[in-house]
Amino acid sequence: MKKLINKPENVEKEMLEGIVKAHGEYVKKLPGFNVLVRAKKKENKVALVSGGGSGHEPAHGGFVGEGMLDGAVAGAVFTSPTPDQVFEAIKAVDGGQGVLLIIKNYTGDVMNFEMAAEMAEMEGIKVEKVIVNDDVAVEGSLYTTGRRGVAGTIFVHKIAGALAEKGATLEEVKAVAEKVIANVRTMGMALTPCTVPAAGKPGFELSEHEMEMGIGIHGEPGTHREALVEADKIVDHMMTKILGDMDLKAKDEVAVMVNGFGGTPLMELYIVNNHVYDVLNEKGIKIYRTFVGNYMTSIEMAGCSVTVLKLDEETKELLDAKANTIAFRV
Amino acid sequence: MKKLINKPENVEKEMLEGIVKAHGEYVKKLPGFNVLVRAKKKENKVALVSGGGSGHEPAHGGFVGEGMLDGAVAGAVFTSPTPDQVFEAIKAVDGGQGVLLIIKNYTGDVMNFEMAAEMAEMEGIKVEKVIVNDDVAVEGSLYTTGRRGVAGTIFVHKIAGALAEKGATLEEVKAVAEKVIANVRTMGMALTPCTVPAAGKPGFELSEHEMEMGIGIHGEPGTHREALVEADKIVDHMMTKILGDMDLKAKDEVAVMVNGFGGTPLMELYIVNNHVYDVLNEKGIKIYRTFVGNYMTSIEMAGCSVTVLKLDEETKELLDAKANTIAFRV
Amino acid sequence: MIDHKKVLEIIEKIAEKIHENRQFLTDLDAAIGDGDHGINLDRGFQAVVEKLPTIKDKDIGSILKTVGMTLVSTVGGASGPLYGTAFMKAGAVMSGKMELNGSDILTIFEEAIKGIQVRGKANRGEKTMLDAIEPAYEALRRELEKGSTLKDALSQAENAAKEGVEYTKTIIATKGRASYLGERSIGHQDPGATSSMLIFTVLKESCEE
Amino acid sequence: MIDHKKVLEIIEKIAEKIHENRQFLTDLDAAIGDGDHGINLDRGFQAVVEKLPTIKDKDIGSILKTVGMTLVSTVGGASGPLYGTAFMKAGAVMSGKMELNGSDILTIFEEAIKGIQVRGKANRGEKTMLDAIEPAYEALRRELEKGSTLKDALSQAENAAKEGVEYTKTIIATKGRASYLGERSIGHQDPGATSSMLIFTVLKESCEE
Ligand SMILES: Nc1ncnc2c1ncn2[C@@H]1O[C@H](COP(=O)(O)OP(=O)(O)O)[C@@H](O)[C@H]1O
Ligand SMILES: Nc1ncnc2c1ncn2[C@@H]1O[C@H](COP(=O)(O)OP(=O)(O)O)[C@@H](O)[C@H]1O
Ligand SMILES: [Mg+2]
Ligand SMILES: [Mg+2]
Ligand SMILES: [Mg+2]
Ligand SMILES: [Mg+2]
Repeated sequence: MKKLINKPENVEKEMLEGIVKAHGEYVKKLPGFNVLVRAKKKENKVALVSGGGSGHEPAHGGFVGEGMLDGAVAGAVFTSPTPDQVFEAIKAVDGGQGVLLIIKNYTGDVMNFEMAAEMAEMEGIKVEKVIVNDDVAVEGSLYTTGRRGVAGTIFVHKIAGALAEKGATLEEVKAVAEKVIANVRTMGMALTPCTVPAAGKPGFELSEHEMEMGIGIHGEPGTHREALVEADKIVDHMMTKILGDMDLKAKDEVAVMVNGFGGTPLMELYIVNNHVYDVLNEKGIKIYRTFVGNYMTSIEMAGCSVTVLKLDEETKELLDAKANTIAFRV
Repeated sequence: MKKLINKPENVEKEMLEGIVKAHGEYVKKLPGFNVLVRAKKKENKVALVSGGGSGHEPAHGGFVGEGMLDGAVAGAVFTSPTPDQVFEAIKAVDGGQGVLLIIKNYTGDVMNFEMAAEMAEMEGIKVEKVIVNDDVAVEGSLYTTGRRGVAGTIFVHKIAGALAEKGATLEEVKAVAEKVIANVRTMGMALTPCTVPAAGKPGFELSEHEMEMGIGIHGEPGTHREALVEADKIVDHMMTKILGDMDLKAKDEVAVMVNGFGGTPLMELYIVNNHVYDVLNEKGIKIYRTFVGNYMTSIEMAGCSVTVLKLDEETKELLDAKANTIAFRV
Repeated sequence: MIDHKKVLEIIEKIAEKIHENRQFLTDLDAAIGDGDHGINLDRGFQAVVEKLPTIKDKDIGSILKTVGMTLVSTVGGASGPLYGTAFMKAGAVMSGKMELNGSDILTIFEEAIKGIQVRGKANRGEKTMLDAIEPAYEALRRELEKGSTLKDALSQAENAAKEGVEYTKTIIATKGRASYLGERSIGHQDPGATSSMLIFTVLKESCEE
Repeated sequence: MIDHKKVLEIIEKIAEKIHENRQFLTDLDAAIGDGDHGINLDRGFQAVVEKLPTIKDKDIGSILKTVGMTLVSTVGGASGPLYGTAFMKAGAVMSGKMELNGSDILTIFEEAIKGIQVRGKANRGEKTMLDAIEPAYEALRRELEKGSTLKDALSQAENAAKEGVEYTKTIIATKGRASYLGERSIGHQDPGATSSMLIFTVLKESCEE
């Protein structure tokens, strides 16, 4: 394990402090908790809380700020935060209009956030939750846990965050978040594994000529392993999976996110985007906005995901609304 | 070599096209040249051109836009662009007020940009140049090539770009660029090498327990190799080198950039920043602004550099001025 | 008979056992999950051990509740709320007790299992900790009803837990993180079932002495 | 006597030689530079080869200038402007010539060296291409002045270039990218000196036939 860290058990704390020391104008840390909230609390609006394990930076602290989240909870690396941490975040950000929890669909995240919601409700705070499950690699089914929540979550933060900022009610904000969830799909792949600091070794091993398809964002193995092929073929495969699960026609408008997992350089992400654009363009689908970068990472994993969000007039306007956070600005 | 690419000889072209397809509202490509210029040319201001080899993304195309560069020239990976490419950029961006070339101090960059300047002058375009040499790892001397230009270059783009945007003259813009160059220092280190696509194998090898100190941004070996130690000790070493070459006293104000080389996750960069802050804080030096992220990369190299820029009232104001580019927004 | 001192001792031994198996559980989780189960549980049980001195004179219900709350607030992930809820629910029905008989032990496991099911919405056969805990509980009840000694009953329970762990190798995960692997999860034993089995091993060992 | 057809042939052979040594030059550059020297020069000389048909009937001055301009606009890096300038300067003084005698060849190298020095501001002993080119030129002049055949003179020039390359192993780089390595550059031969040496090898081989 080669990392720029001190003790593995301190990475979360030192990282959060490093964020606050760099961006004190955006976020502050709740003393004693691994929770980042806006530097200046905005009262009288629906508050948004998201989070999950650490290791996904800039998610989720990087999305706290005007037009996006009000609070982000950071668990240990790849481990859902505990209910008391989430509860603390809820209490800190509630501005009297209720709190929306944006949860990625993992058993741990769902259970911990739900327990926190129960605690908050006992204190009289209005809490709603949405569960993001955009990962088309995993076949959803009534009998399983269902799909994972991955990079599409950021579009939920952005769009629900924009509506909340405008003063909408908790029900309205939840409804638009659900709309985004219904219309967003993601597929990911990895060239290398990643190493959880406390574990000290990679989560899986890949030979020089293999890639892992259908990967999530926790360094876990994907749905299957394939021979590494050229970028355009990989994109074709991912787009087939994504579009096969969406109902898109010519002239429909979409937002695209080409998301790096942390170890893949922008050079490669743009090469991926070059072909993502062509695939959509050839089908007559209109790309309204594109985001390329490291948004929802798996520590230093090399690889990427592609997210497509089908837009309508409402979500277009909310996507364009001002967002001013550490890692996402529109 | 595990990369998300198609043919190695096409990476530069496909990448630039991928950038334009993602961010057409910011940049366009000059047809037939690997040059990105602002989507909307701003006339009647001093124009700024920078560039270098590819592989440093988001540098330099990511810094083209309001308040920063007017054009960025992209050579082959880690290879200075040729004079004709630079010349084309100069012609495209010149708005009648002259063009400032911001060159990183490498023999190749200096020679190619100089030849382009000669070509431009023959066409009657006013051209000035500044050479950035912020890398304290290399001892400067009259008898050698001198120090390299590395991540500090971005502060030159930002501050000179802000002044140019305000309508200053070529001489004034050059003067403030020189002021930044005189006051900025950087030191870098690497945990892993990187692989130039056309070469197909890493530039050097490092064992699991070694790091390369005094690294540049072209995958070349650094000044020396050391046993890997914890992040705080590495930061101590880098800050000693940087501050040893600057004349900083308590109450002085600085800007800080913790720059990732492409393969290092934000988690680690923030852990680095956590200690950079403490080192400066302990000396009573005031941190005016901090930037943490991948700004001047070496493809997928793991490692980072720390840059410190001493500020005065003028440079503070220009650092705060609006910049709206793909990869740098203030 | 198990008194509250013994309960404290057992909890300490569980913490030790988890600590010893930290890497093993983590490796199992790396194969079909995200490689943190041992790390998570170890962090939690170490926190529990630190809390023990503050509750050493308390009743067993309070002890179990404190263990549960500590796990909930330190483990995280899927196993934190599940093990935490299990201990908390068990604690709720043992309120005031300073010692446990066989029937108390059965009640404890009934409540724990119910808690896990309500929180995690899984059933036996989905490749989770329930595939070790439920058969172990059934063996325990069967043996105690037959009149076996607690020692023998716990030994049978441990065996059943071990068989449950073996069984998890043969099935596809449909709950938890391993479910994303589909077919690929076959052939691997479930880390949570394994940690549950280890708890039964500690119970057996503690009653042998 | 070398006519313009021979010049074209030599240029083609240089391109071949560089192509064959692409990896070797790149590896040398990886050790003390950024690992692209072979890639850069190969890209440039392949572009030159593509241009050759368009200038096959031109005078030697035009041929050399075209080679130089093509190198400048395709190689990049440090070696592009340097080799490019060298060919362009040489072309400038051979304008109109359809064949070269010994003294022309000396003039070519004098101009080339001057061009490299003005552009790169380096002197002999700084671990650059000049450490191969200058001694090779001096050997060539010495031999031609002595009355040796062109063939023998080029053979001596190649030897001197080889010695120059060996010499670069013993010194610290103070120009170019290798200068950043300081002491660490000792023990490695300079890639640019090596590519220059290869050009002299081609010259020698072409005049042997
Ligand atoms: N819904 C569920 N019900 C019961 N047990 C579950 C459920 N989901 C997961 N588990 C158990 O949790 C274990 C994983 O725990 P852990 O690795 O700590 O959490 P995470 O999956 O969040 O990383 C699995 O091996 C499984 O036994
Ligand atoms: N100032 C200079 N004068 C002469 N030759 C130089 C100078 N700087 C560099 N070189 C030569 O250029 C070679 C490196 O070329 P190349 O690798 O193509 O360029 P870069 O260093 O830009 O990657 C060096 O080995 C050296 O011989
Ligand atoms: Mg986990
Ligand atoms: Mg180069
Ligand atoms: Mg796990
Ligand atoms: Mg080179």
